[in-house]
Amino acid sequence: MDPGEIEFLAEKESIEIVPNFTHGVMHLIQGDVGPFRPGLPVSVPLWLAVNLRQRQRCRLVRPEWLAVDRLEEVRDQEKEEAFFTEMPTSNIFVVANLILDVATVDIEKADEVRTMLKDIWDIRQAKLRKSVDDFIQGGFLHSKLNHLQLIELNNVRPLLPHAFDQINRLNLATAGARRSTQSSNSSKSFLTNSLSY
Amino acid sequence: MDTIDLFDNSVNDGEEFEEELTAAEVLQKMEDSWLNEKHSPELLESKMEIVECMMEQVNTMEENLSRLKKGDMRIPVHRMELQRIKFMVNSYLRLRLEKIQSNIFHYTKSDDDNPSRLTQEEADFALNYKENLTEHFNSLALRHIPGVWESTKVVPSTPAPNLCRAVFVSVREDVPGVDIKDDAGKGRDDTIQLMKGSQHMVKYDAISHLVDEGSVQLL
Amino acid sequence: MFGEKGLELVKEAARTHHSLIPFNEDVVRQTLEETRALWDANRTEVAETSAIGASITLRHAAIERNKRCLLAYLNHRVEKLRTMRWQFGAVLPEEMKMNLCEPELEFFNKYNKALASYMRAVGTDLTNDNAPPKSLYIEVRVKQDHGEIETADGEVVLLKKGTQHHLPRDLCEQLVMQGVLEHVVS
Amino acid sequence: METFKSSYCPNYFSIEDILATQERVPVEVETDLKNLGFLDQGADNMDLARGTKLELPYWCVEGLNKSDQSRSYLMVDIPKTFKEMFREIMSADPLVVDLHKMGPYYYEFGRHLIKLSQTEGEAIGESISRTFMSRFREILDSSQNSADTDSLKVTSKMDMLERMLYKEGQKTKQGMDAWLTRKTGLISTSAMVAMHRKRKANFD
Repeated sequence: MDPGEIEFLAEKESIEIVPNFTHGVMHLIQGDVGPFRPGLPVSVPLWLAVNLRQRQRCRLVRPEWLAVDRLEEVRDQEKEEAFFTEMPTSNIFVVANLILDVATVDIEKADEVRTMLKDIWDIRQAKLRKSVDDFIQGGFLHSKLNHLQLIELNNVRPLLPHAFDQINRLNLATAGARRSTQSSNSSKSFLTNSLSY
Repeated sequence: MDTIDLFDNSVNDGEEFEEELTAAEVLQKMEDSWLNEKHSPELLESKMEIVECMMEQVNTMEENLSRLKKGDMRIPVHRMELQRIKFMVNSYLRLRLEKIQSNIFHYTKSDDDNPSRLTQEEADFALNYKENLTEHFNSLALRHIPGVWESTKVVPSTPAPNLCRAVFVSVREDVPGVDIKDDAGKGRDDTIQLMKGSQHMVKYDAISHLVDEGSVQLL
Repeated sequence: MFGEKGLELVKEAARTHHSLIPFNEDVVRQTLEETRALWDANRTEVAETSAIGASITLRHAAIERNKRCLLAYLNHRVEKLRTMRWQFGAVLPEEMKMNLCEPELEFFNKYNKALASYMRAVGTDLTNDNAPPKSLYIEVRVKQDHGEIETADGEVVLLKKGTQHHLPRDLCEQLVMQGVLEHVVS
Repeated sequence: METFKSSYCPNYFSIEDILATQERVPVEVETDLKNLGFLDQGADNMDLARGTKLELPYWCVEGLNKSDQSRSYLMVDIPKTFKEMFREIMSADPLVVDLHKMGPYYYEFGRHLIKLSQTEGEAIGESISRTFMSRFREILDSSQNSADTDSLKVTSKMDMLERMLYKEGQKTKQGMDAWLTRKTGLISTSAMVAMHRKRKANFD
């Protein structure tokens, strides 16, 4: 999957904005948004928020989780736990990346927030690499991926599933050899009937 | 201009659905179908009724937009949403065509056990494509050498979806006791519990029956 | 050793990823000739000995091998032709056409038609909307003269090499993919 | 078109599989073979005498072998790179082995050999999958860490399958980099078009 497509999926999530214009309810296919009154926060899909922000029609309200102290907690917990912890929101990295791109000034201590997110990302990527490797070495048939986010999964795709498929194919061939050793006089396919000249 | 009437988007024509769905719900179904089709190795049941419903919505909205005055703030907003939907619909249809073309001999063989998942339009296209390809093979190679070539009899076989492929799934509804068979005979057979909200990597054939009924979503 | 000409075709296919080099008529013909010779030899030997020995079996394997190599080569090029339809559009540049043999051109045209009638039947142009939209308008630089285009609002824009424009994304997407325009970050 | 790519799985049209089945297998002729003297390129005989040792492409061996169960024309030996001695080297130090030199279709050729050798098939299978598993981490890491320009050097010791995975990893990384540097929405020239233009430019 292309990261652009993951961003596309994340963009339909809601975020609060404070518009600087007046407009009635808009009937989007995705659902109604508005009404818009200057200074009054209203919830809209992220793609719309980004679009309005780029046109200077609103400012974004910082999501509760996009703050240094909150992310610090998240980071510390991620460090402590052996498994992946649940992030405060789905698509946290993708949403944050979008917001910080178009609305840095709307976010307090944006630089620190960025660093903190990068730290969390790195800790989780290290875990992910290790568990991917453990999974492959262990020759398992199933793996739990709880609390991993789409963009993180994507970072090991298609490599992880592809490697799994190749090992699977080698194993199947080996199993075939084992079976034919066990039942040595297995019948082989005859080509004779297709040899008609 | 009365905006409420103009942009009322409840789905009136809900005959295909058991219950009436709002446009937003259909859109969500479109997204699920798109992702499933994107990550499934095989062609899934066609969701043309969702696609058609979505395209109808797009067309109606485009008509409505053309009636708005230039500079109306709603125009760029709605256009943006329409482009998002068109991307998803087109991508979904492209994915299916790509699967059909890449596995053309597989999807055009008649198989009583496995009814075709091709829509009528896809079936027409597939037949046309297969004839074109076969004629191409004939004119440049097969016609000039004796013997027959049958796509169903060659070894190794012509391309077909690989159902043992590993996929990522997110569980939407609890499914207790999904059997994972170890085809390699290494005794790794297992039964796993798919609990709502959990995510897994597993061979597609172990969960393929759960995709269409919606208890798991491919990621 | 037989099977070598067919292998040459396959090796050629393995070397070409994002381009389509001229159809190798010579080697295709040689592979076909070899296959026919193998077939004739087998028929003669079957008539003489009325038994299937090692030489017949081996020739049979070589016939099948040659067929596989030929078809794999053709199929590899067919996949390229398909890709070209999506990347260049319905009309191929002349220099590209020169690399195709007559049946390949025919395949391309039929593919074109089949695709067009599928798209008509479902009512959407699948060669559009290839990536998720990020904005309605994009900034583009013209890489080669393309004449005039008209926007949905009726505005006419002259696409002259080297000029830069702010245009609706859905109008430019294909021209960018076809290399006429370059999407620049504004 | 959509980037719908499934994992590598050989089929009738696979260029890779045809090349993998072209690799040579050592055999000993078990019975005099009439008119097949040409297979032994060193000698000049009409027939191929019993006891002759030679190497044939895998597809030939498979073709001759599966014809008839009651007659066996060839006794199949294992190429030395899959023999026990090499399997030991492989399990001792899988990371340093130059699989490209030993391959370049090391795993796929190996997988075919599994079917051919009654006695050693299973051992070969165990060995190559273990090798693949041990080398995976390296592919994962290098594909995400090295710059494009290093590709040739990094992949020099990889076999075809590993290179395939490496390339996929690199593509993933490029996509992730584009996302991080906010280039996700950038439309680019199609690959074949770009190549065509490049050639044209060079030509002009």
